Amino acid sequence: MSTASILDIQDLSVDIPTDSSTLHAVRGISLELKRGETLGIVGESGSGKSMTALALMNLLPPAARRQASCIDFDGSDLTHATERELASKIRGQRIGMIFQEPMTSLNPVYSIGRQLKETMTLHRKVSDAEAEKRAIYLLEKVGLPDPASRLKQYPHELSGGQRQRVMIAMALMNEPELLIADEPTTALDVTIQAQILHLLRDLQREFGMSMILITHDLGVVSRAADNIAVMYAGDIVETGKTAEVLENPCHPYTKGLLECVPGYQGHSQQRLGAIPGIVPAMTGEISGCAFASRCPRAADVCRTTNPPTKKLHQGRYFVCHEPEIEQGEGTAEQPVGSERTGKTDCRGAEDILTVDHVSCTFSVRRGLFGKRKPLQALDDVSLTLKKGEVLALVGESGCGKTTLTRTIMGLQAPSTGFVTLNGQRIGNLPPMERARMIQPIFQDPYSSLNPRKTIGEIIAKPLVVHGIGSTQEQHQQVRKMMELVGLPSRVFNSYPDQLSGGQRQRAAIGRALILNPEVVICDEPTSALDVSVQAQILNLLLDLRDELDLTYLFVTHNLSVVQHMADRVAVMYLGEIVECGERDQVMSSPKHPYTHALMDSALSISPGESVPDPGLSGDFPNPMNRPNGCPFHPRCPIAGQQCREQAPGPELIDNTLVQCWKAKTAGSQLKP
Amino acid sequence: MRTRTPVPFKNRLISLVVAGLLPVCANAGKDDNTLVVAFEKPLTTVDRLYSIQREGLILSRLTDDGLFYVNPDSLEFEPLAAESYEWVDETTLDVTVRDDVRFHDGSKLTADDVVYTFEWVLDDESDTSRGPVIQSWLESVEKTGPRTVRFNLHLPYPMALRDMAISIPVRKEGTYEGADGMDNAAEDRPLNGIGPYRIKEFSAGREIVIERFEGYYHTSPKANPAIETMVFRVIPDQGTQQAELLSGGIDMMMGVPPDVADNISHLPGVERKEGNDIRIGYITLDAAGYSDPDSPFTNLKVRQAINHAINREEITRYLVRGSAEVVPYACHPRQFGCNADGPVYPYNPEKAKQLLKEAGFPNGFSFKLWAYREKIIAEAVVSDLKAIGLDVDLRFVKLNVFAKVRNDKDMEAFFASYGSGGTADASASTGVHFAAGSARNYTDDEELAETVLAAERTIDPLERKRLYREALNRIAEQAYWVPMFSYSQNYLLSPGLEFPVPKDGVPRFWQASWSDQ
Amino acid sequence: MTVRNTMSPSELTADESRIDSEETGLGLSPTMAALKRARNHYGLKIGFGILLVMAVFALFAPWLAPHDPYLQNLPMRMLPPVWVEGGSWEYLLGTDHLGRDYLSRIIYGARISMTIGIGAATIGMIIGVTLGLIAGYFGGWLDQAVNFLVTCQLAVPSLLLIMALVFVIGQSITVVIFVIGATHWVFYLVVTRSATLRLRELDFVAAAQAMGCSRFQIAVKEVLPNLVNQIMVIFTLEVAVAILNEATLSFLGLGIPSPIPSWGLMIAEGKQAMFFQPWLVILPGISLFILVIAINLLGDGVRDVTVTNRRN
Amino acid sequence: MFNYILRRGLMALLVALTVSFGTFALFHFATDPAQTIAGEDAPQEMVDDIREQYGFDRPVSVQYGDWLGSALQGDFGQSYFWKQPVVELIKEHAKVTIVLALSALGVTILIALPLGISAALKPNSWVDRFALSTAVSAQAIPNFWLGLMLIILFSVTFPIFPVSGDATWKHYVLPALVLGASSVPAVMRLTRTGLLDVLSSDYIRTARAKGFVGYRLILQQAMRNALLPIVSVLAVQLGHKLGGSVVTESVFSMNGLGRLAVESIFNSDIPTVQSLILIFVLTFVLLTLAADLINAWLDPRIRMG
Repeated sequence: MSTASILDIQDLSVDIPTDSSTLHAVRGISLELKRGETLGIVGESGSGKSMTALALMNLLPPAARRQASCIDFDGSDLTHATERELASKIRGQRIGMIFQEPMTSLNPVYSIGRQLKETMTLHRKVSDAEAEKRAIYLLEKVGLPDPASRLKQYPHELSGGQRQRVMIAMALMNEPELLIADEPTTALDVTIQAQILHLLRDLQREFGMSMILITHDLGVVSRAADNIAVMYAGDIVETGKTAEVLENPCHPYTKGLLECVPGYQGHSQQRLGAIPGIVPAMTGEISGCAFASRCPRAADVCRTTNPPTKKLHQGRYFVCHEPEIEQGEGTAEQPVGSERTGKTDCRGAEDILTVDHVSCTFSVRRGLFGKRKPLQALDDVSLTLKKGEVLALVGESGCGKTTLTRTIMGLQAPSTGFVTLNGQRIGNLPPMERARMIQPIFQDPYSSLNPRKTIGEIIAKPLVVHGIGSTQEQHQQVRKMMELVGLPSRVFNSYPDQLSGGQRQRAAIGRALILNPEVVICDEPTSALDVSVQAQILNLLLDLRDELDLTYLFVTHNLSVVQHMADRVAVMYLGEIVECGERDQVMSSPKHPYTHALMDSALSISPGESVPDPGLSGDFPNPMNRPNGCPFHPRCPIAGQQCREQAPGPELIDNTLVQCWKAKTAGSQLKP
Repeated sequence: MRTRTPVPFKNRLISLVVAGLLPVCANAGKDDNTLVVAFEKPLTTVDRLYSIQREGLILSRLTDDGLFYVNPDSLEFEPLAAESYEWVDETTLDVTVRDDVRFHDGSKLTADDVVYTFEWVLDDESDTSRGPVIQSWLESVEKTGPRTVRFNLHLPYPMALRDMAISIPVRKEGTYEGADGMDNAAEDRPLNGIGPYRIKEFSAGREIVIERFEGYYHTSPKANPAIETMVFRVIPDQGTQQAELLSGGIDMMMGVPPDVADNISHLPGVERKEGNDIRIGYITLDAAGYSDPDSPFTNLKVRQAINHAINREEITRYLVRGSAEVVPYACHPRQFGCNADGPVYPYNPEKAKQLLKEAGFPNGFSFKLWAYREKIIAEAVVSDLKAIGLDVDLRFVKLNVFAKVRNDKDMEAFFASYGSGGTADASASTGVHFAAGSARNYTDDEELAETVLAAERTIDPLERKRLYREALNRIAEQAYWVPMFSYSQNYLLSPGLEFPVPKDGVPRFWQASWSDQ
Repeated sequence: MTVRNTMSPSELTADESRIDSEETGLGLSPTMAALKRARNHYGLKIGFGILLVMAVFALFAPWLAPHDPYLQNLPMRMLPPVWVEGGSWEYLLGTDHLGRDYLSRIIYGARISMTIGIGAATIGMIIGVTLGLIAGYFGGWLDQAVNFLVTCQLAVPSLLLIMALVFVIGQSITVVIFVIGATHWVFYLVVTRSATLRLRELDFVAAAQAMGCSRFQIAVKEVLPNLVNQIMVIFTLEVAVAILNEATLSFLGLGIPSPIPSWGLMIAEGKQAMFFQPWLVILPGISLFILVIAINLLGDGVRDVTVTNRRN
Repeated sequence: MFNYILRRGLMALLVALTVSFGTFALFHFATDPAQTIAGEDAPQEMVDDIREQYGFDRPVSVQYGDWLGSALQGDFGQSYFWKQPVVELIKEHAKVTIVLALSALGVTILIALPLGISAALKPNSWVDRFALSTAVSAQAIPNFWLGLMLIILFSVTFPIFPVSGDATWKHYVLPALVLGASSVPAVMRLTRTGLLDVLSSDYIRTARAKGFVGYRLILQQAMRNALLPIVSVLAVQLGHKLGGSVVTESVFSMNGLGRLAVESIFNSDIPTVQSLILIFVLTFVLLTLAADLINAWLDPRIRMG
């Protein structure tokens, strides 16, 4: 126990009783955090990382039970502190906390100022004016312009990024010694994520705080944490210095996880590694290694005996039996011929889908007393999709991606312009005919399947609607499709609730493909999934494309996925396509300053590198009030007079379509 | 769940009443010589000219005097504000007005006031409630001297004194000036009557307070009433009235259902009185086939069967009770002219069934029986009719719906009652129900209508009696009606309250007094 | 595009059952899971038990009632129940003002209450769910029109409206059922509409659109099945409301026509004598109370076991 | 905001007109107000005369137009049955109903809010169970029956309160209890679930992480949010009480608007019925409007959109 440690947790467990049994959310973990350092806790959903953070300050849900032999915070043991002691001495004062959802974590009915100030006045005898001074100072620190007037604003008037900045300022009001950030950037767009992480890092240094950063994103943790603890099924399976753990993982889970991340191995064309199966239920008695059921190396001993903690050196541990690696058996889904088979050259291929100068305007009423206002979701968008290619559509939330996909599928009539599919206007196509050509896969596998229908019914539904085949034939076809997408046939009569997220997404894919469409619109198909499952689905999608000769429009915000999947990339900003071209061209030498910033913000796993500052000022603007001129100019680091006054038109540079007045010169200006 | 102990409950109730714990708003009582009476229905105006409610009648007998009044003992029509009267011929009536009568404002009653009152009623614009009735017989009224007035009639009308006694209180000349038609502005002014009491407070739907009028003429038969102040509280709910009576909130309940009267009269602190009522209950059958030309009721045998099927004796004995009697003919036995010797139909379900079979309905038929009051009795009737194989659908509705359907001649049969406006004369019952063009007349029997009309326009008592007998016998032979029973009135009083039970069911509170035990 | 990684406890437990099922092969279908939860729900079991008994009484009233509930026996009127002085074993709960057996009338009363409750709730459901689906799914001026109807319905005191309608149309069981039903659809509508609005935005509806389903098909085949649980819960609660409404109406004299035995009507008839023969008021009142409480327990229970993933 | 209020006002007017025309027609075709005006035993001539005099024999549209015309000029006419200006009549009866409704609302708030809040603070505790069973029972007790039982208990067995009437404050105790009890279940449940929802929200977790605890957490952080749905439901409940205390008023024989409405219906007193409908609709719409405005004041999201 080093004297320099600010936090020392020994044997922390969190149990949550449920109707039938008890869920072991956290199972006897031990952690140590040194003063001034950042500890990254990383793990997939349900691994218990957030529970760990909440358990520290006893903010767990009422039903949950916490147990620990010691939670030593700066010399005092929090294990037996009462709620009142914690509230008056620790919470908000010595330990600050930032949560994942900035949209819901601020009280909507009170002003920012009040919420900031009360944090301070609650704990210290300070005047309102002093608290206000501190609040303004901090708001400025976290990069909110015009902080004094912000104090009067309410949370709903701020964007997500701004709210997270307010949350950070709020956590810092009393100069805490420890900051716990629970997925602080998960809900934010990539450019904002980079800004926030950058800010956190700066503030931590400036105030000399210690920090616990909880995340599922290995990229984030690789940049921002000094130490890393990998959690799996309520237990820390591996811990150590960030660089050591990521570069030389010892636990098979850590290894598997890293292989799942697109781009980690550097070879974008390879199939991703994937961890088979899913996290086991953490209920009842658990014996043996929790990872055994998914571990490629698991031996009998793993299933029966709790694995030992092995220490490599001070601060570097992992928990594993380390059975002998059997020859020839890699990760279960380790590809045999790992090269992607048909990287099609689409240049000569025919255009299967064209989007021609499409604009879309909605009218939206805001608030009870508000007037209707127009919202321009799409502004003169043109795109082509060539047969057999994967076109990635990249952009941040609110940029109009979803409107565009709905328009392309004919579910939304454009205000002007038109979409042509196989030479026919989509608006004129009968819905049935359209459905046979183009099908969607949605982001959220929980909402895309009707919870009242069985998987068999769901996949068969398109056949039923189109009256294809007898019931018998339909069943046969569904079973074939289930096999194709890797669903066990026993789930035929199950309901979506009984399936895991990955399985549901497989069912959604099966439903989309059963009509044998030519074009599939994938709308963030993996963003709701854990990284290990994401890898499975991405692999499946690529396999299916080759097998069924599909064309994908792949909407995503995840650049590593783009890198892995796409042939071409289109970048959207505020309802416009600002850049569109070959993947390598766009990703390695972006022409538009926005694309450039996006690429900068993408956090690949590179320990040692710090979080880049994307150099964008401000937040993603509200689509309700689009700026004049180039919509990007308020955030653009190189914007000039012309950009402010006149909207740029599309321009072809090096086979890439760009909408920027400074595209030709941007490259040199943006790379200092 | 206190169902277990109703007897102790009753005891507790009694003991509490006795212990005198109940009085919560004991403004009532003999100490301040006040009488509080419950009204079941709200009175909408205290001006008798604009109201025909029973409550209005009761009140106007206190606040208003007419030229004539109904003698409480003989039920005959005798002079009141009139000193004397004389039939000059069959259509001319001379009335002399007393000279010692004063209005509540102190002014003297003159012949001008009488003329004004009747001319106001005769005026089409005045829209008094009894206007049309009076207009039907009264041609004009003229002042023949400072205290004499002459009434000129269209036709011989034996009921003229009745109408004057019951419906027309005397008003001060000019009372309605400045008021036009329906907006009878008199409502906003204090009622200026000549009765033994005057209105002190009137809040519609809530209560009416009257106090003794000290300027009342001593020669009146109604002179020197004992009670000083009377309060009429509107309490539509019978249960509430009971509770108020028990707790001393009121001193008197009228029209108490017999079951309630039975129960409450067992308690100390309550006295029960029973009295007659001139009201009769009856069932009208659609003999004319108005509702449906093929209605079974057009068949005499069916009507007779119904008459035989209803156990009037039992209904009267167990449900109406008190001094109620089975009524054999279409009038109240106490009414003038109510003598007949036509057929009567004793309770005989077997015969009823037999008659039904003969009429061609061996399996009965179904019909709707309409009613708007005394649901219990209507139910009992339905039950009796079901027993002879008829399928009866009881339509128990409010008066306005009832009237609509009845006036549209859409009823096959209805159970109703008629109070004859307190008039002890067959013209008020038989006459009203079987006159040509009456909405209540479901016979289409022109000869009968003519007989009834003739009786109404004859002054000679013997001739009238003969005509009514003829009509009543015809009704009985044809079984147009099922005459049911006469009513009995139950009164519940606070002990110590002296109150002579009225013979016609209309209380005369000027006769009430607190005994000094 | 957000990812939720921290899970609230309820989500955790929901997730847990899923994971559970995964391991044991296949877990419980939603229906089975609800049934399993129902077995541990006391309120539901009690409510269901009472209701079952009452339903048996209602269904087999002709065999269970000791007397004809309409049989009038004037000389035997107003007998007290057997445990009160003057009561007889012949008439366990005494007789009413026409000498009819009170027990038999109470038993038959269950029939009336249940018929009206179920009938009226069904009519309300048909109106409310249809309008709710239309308003929620199609929106636009249809939604506005429905909204107008709702405002009309809410702004006018419903009991007065029912009374006025029954008053002018005339009293009969059918009229009462229809009028109560026709004035109790707002709850269905509001829930259906908001659920539909929510569901309409879900991806499975978009998926159905994308596969070429018509709007009608989507509303009926995709959206409606998801509302079944909620509608069922409202239905039970509305049955209780309708029963109380009928009783109130009958009490005020505008409900079930005499001589049909309705509990509300019996209370009204007994009210006259309630200080002296209190059982005339208390007995039907308690029957009403027990029936309604049983239905409410059932309704609450059904909601607890079917509507998952919701706090409490 | 002005537009919003205008919109709501127009809606209210439209609703009132629709409903009032419906009633008008219904009464016209099904009842004979003339008989009621004349009385049970009234002779034929009188009834006919009245029918003509009041114009009941004219077509329904003409009669309605007539009424509407004068109503628009602020003249709500003369009650047929009470023979009094309707405005006076309503003024007279409104007092009872307003006092009754407000005190009933007070009863509701006094019972439902504390119960709901303590239940939400300790879910599954005995308080919670007690609150829930109260709600379930209160929901199942017929209103009129509760009134009768209270009369038996508190006016007869233990004569503490008067049986009926509306003269003194004592007269209002039992009716307010009965009327208030009827909305306890709804308000209590809403308070409980609303507060539970708020308490399990992310921003309350934030507040706890900031060091809020105990009553400060509830009062300074959670209450305002939890109040939003409660305000709406209370407005609706008050609206219904103001328009629909029919049962309570008739059980306790109180001279309020509910009784007036019932009597007017029973007597086909169309001017009164119509005016009452107008008042009920306007009251309801005004109350919900007020609730919306209060909520807008409480919640900036509603205020500013």
